[in-house]
Amino acid sequence: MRKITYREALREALREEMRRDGRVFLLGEDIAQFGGSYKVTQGLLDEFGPERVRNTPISEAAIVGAAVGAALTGMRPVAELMYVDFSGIAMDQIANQAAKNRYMFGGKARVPMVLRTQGGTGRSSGAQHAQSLEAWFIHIPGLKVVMPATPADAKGLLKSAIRDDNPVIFIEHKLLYPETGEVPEGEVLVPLGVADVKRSGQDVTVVAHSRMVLLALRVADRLAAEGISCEVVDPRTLDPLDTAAILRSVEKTSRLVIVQEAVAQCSFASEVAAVVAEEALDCLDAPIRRVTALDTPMPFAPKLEQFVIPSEERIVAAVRGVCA
Amino acid sequence: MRKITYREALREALREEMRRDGRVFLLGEDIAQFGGSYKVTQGLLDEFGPERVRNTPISEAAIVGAAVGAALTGMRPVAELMYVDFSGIAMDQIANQAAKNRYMFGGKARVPMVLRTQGGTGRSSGAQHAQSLEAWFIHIPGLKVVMPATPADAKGLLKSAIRDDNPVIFIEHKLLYPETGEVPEGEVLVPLGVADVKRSGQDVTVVAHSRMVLLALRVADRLAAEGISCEVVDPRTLDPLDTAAILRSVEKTSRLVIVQEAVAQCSFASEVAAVVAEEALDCLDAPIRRVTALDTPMPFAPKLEQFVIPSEERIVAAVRGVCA
Amino acid sequence: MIPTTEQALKIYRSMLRIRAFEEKASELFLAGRLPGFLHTYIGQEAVAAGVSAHLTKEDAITSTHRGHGHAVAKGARLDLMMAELFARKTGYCKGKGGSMHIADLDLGILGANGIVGAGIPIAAGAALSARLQGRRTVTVAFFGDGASNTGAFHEGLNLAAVWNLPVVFVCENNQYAESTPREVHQKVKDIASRAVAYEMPGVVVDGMDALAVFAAAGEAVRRAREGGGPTLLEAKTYRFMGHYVGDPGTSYREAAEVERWKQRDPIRLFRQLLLEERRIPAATLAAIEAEVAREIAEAVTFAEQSPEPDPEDALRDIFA
Amino acid sequence: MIPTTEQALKIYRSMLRIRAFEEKASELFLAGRLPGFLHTYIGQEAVAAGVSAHLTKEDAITSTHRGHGHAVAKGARLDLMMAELFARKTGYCKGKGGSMHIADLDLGILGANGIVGAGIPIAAGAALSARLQGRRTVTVAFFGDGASNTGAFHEGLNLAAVWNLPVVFVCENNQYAESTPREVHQKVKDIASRAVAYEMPGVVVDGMDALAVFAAAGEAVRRAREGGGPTLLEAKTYRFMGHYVGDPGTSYREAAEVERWKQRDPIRLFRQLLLEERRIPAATLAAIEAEVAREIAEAVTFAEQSPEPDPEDALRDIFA
Ligand SMILES: Cc1ncc(C[n+]2csc(CCOP(=O)(O)OP(=O)(O)O)c2C)c(N)n1
Ligand SMILES: Cc1ncc(C[n+]2csc(CCOP(=O)(O)OP(=O)(O)O)c2C)c(N)n1
Ligand SMILES: [Mg+2]
Ligand SMILES: [Mg+2]
Repeated sequence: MRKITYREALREALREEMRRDGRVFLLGEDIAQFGGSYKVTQGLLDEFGPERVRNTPISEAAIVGAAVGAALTGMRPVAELMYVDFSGIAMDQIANQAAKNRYMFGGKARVPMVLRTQGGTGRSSGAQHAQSLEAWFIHIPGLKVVMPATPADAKGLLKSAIRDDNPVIFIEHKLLYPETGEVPEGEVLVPLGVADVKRSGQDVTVVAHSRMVLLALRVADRLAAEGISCEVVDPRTLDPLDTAAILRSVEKTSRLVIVQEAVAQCSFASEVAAVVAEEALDCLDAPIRRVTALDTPMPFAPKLEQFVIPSEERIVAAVRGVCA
Repeated sequence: MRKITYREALREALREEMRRDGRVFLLGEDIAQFGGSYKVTQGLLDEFGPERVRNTPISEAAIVGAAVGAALTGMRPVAELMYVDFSGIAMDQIANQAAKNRYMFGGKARVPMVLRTQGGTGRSSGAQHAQSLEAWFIHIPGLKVVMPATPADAKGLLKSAIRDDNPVIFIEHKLLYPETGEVPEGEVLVPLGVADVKRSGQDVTVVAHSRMVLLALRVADRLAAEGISCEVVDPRTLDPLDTAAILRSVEKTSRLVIVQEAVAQCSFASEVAAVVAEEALDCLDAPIRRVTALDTPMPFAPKLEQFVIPSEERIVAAVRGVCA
Repeated sequence: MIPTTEQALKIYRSMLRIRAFEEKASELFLAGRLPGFLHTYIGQEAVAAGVSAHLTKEDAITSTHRGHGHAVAKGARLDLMMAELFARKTGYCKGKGGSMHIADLDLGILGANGIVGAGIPIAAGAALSARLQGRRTVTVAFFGDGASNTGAFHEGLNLAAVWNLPVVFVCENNQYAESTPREVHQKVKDIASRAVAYEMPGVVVDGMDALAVFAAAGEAVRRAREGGGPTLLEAKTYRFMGHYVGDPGTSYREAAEVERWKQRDPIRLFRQLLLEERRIPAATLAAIEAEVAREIAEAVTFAEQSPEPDPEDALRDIFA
Repeated sequence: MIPTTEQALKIYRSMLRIRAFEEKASELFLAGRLPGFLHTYIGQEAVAAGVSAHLTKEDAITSTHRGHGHAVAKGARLDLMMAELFARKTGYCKGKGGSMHIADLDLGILGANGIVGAGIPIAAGAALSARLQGRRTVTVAFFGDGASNTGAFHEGLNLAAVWNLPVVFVCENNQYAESTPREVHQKVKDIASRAVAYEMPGVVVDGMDALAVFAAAGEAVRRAREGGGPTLLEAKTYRFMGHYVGDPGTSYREAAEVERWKQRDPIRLFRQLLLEERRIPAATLAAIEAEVAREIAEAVTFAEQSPEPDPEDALRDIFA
């Protein structure tokens, strides 16, 4: 199968959905002729024109608010927030409006919008441009949260997100854009809410998402040589979470390591740990381990950044630890 | 000892700290002559005048931003956000500025500010006025998060928060304001980061904070009659968390129920469960149980609201469940 | 622009329906029969009624915490509104929303809103939506003087301006944001002057005069509908009651000031005008008044007789 | 207001230090020697230099992602700045901040900021702080044209206005927000006209002319210092380079436009003025130029020879 980049896969999903459905349009900062900070939307202005590929002022609250208003009235906006770190500015529109309108209005509204953004470390972007804030969104009922790790998932999940009738927060990873992978042409839908076992194994379940899947897979390779067989489960959609898939894996392996780029406290890793401690405690042969960013704002220096985020070494140590 | 309300205790803390330290001042919506939506600041304008008790426009981002600027330059602002639900508007200033300035600036800045706000259900305030959003703040390194359950803690923790050299998010509960309790006069400081065993017991640890402490204590009373002895641990400060106190209790009781008014996903309860599943899994004789709000926006109808938030019955059932 | 007799009577009825709804709701609230809290629109009726006289069912509005008047004027059913205040299953939001979240998507009522200012960018989005769909509809965002200090106001108006959207921003300047007088929360004399920041027409109108509101709103709605872009329309008005039912509204307002504004009760003024200048027979007005009174009574009966939601209903309507 | 010779030379030196620092940083970045990303101030030097000529060490500033120029003009040390860009332990932020977070609290530099607009309310708070402490200091908030569309701008200016705070809001209108031309992101011709919304003086100045900036800023700073409240000062300027180092800045700007602005290089213009109108000997300027060149070279050497932070340093400086 052809290989394309994560960036191209995302662009292909946008293009296909915009061709398929005239209600889909894009808005965000510098997404038109500039193609977006990470060039995902490059070329779409040419094909779809300025009414459907809209550059906005630097007004994150209005970007999301306008998407809410458009979604409530028959359109299917895909808004881009340049960095997930800027969601603090738009958080009211995300959490109090997009997420809650349907419920507050007694089920009579639909808010079919996607908020595309990107997060994560690896480019020395500093404390305000390298966060992993998925926990904020997962914590709010009414939002779906998607974080693809591979080009194929990027395409298939973005298409599903655009077709979903609810607000979906779609978080890409800044280091994944140039990564390549096999992606089917045309209609490939990856359903929301379904985890993917990226590698199956017997001894330990490693739950990882976004770029951490790549690290987890490399660690699994390394540890296979030592005779430790890792099962790497990528939830892909963090909310609604495919807890059944995680529990199934833990029931098989009896050991759980959760890897994420976000800090630990009140995070997705905490949630997975809690679910397993509630639902499958008896299956566990070892304490659960979370491998997360250390509890600091993200430092600028590459050396410090690398120290703070999970490394293959820290994952290896955690897996060995629970398998000891 | 004299009994005063939670509201009076908070006001007393503000008054004492403002008398003690001329750098302490208040800003927020309708906090001056109106005394604040929940009347905590009533009377302070008369004593301290309009320069130190400042009514603001409806500009939550500017309220917090101004507090950051004042804190960076030698003052000790106490800003009020009328409802924690409005923090979405100010989240950039809270999470990207207040929390990170010191770190980003290499440790050379201090941001001694308190953000007082209130949350929680019980008054049919609806989805945008009854949230429990502590997890958002706990997730951000650089913030301290305090949620007092009793008048004495309210006074002692608010005084400590004001004296702390870091940004402290201080979340009161709208139903606790009229609750009374014994509060020492004058200088009582409750240190940040220290949990309080509100009732000691043998069979099960119940971790609860804010208003849920009251429910947990009532449940403990009820279950004592059945021969189940609950230890109620109130962390009081949710970040930094006194994990040692929780682990100590779980080591004693071997059972853990966590009660909170917030929804479950990526919440404080998830965090406590994760810490225990990492650090004390071997001590556990039963699965961990979280008793939280159901996974919905908060409904308006009193009957629905009561159904969604933890009830004494649900706590009783969870405790019985882990003790069975 | 001058209303036809039909329009004038519609405005009158609309104002009466608002006033009567609010008075009944306040009475019920004070009697402890409604949960949550209520912000009444009493005193401001001419604004919602005068503006909405130009809107069709297909046009949209966004509203506020003080939203009953906007919904009523846009054609909302009083029984479904009342049932919502009673937290009944038959209410507009099935009892899940309450006073601050009344919406009727079929009537273009995109929701009251508990967050001050939040409706403003949403209105811009709805206006964009209409244009992208080739509909000639207009969106109106109602909000208060206090809301004009929010970031959402600035971002929303700027976006609407650069995209030349068919939206009318109606600022109901009732002189206070909760307890805070306007001169404490903003320096500008006329909020309409803020339109300069967006190169948008800014218009001030007497919000106690339904005719004046009708005329100014007509112009703004026409401009929007014809592709002329957004307008900021400031209506000078006053809330006769406290910020919420239960707030006497006296600790921060002088009794004389309240009295002065009450002298210009928009309903009394308009009634007088209908009788004296438009020569509408008193009996015609009395008939409308009686109809409205009956509608309110029926709404209350409907609400009272409606079932409460079942607890499990709380778990529905989160996702489509 | 006209600068004394001493002031004029200070402004000249300040502009040179900024330009030289940025050119060296760009070169190092393109050579792959600096991590992260950089936004250079080249072309806008007259603004920071002209404004800061009125500020004492006790006055404060808030800055932006494009913050090197503001810091340099406020007196920051180039060696500590360069070491920070190199992510060294000796840098202003111990390598934890980087280009976008340079701060020197002792010099009143309250921080560059990665969030567009966020410094504006912080500046209002610092100005309030000074007043509450009885200090006669002024705070300057620097920000771009793009930032003037953020909610933080509106809320911050309104707050400063109602509290009559000693702050000067300096909008550096360099005609683009990233790739987006001004007419796409706002309709208003002069951003200074937005001051109307706050009843604050709004002033437009030629940002390529250091003398003009000096004069206008002098007035605004004086007003703030004397209790006359805030000013919105818009400087029309241009960034000669791309949005960040690596962006050629050509996909969204015409070469002719860039060229036209470069004709008005603020440093060349000011140098000419110093030589021709102020009759400063060329040798004096050459001496300054040599000093600046030496300072830059030393800064690079300092940075290069400085140690990297230890990994565990990442865990420090979170809480006081
Ligand atoms: C963002 C936000 N901040 C604060 C509040 C609390 N609050 C509710 S209404 C109100 C005053 C609103 O004033 P205005 O916009 O003038 O409307 P009015 O109540 O006068 O109709 C305030 C402060 C809120 N609901 N949302
Ligand atoms: C809140 C926010 N939104 C978006 C960005 C991304 N961004 C960084 S600089 C920039 C353009 C800023 O334009 P302007 O304010 O005119 O400053 P200039 O870069 O021209 O100096 C953008 C969109 C950001 N850093 N913060
Ligand atoms: Mg008002
Ligand atoms: Mg610019």
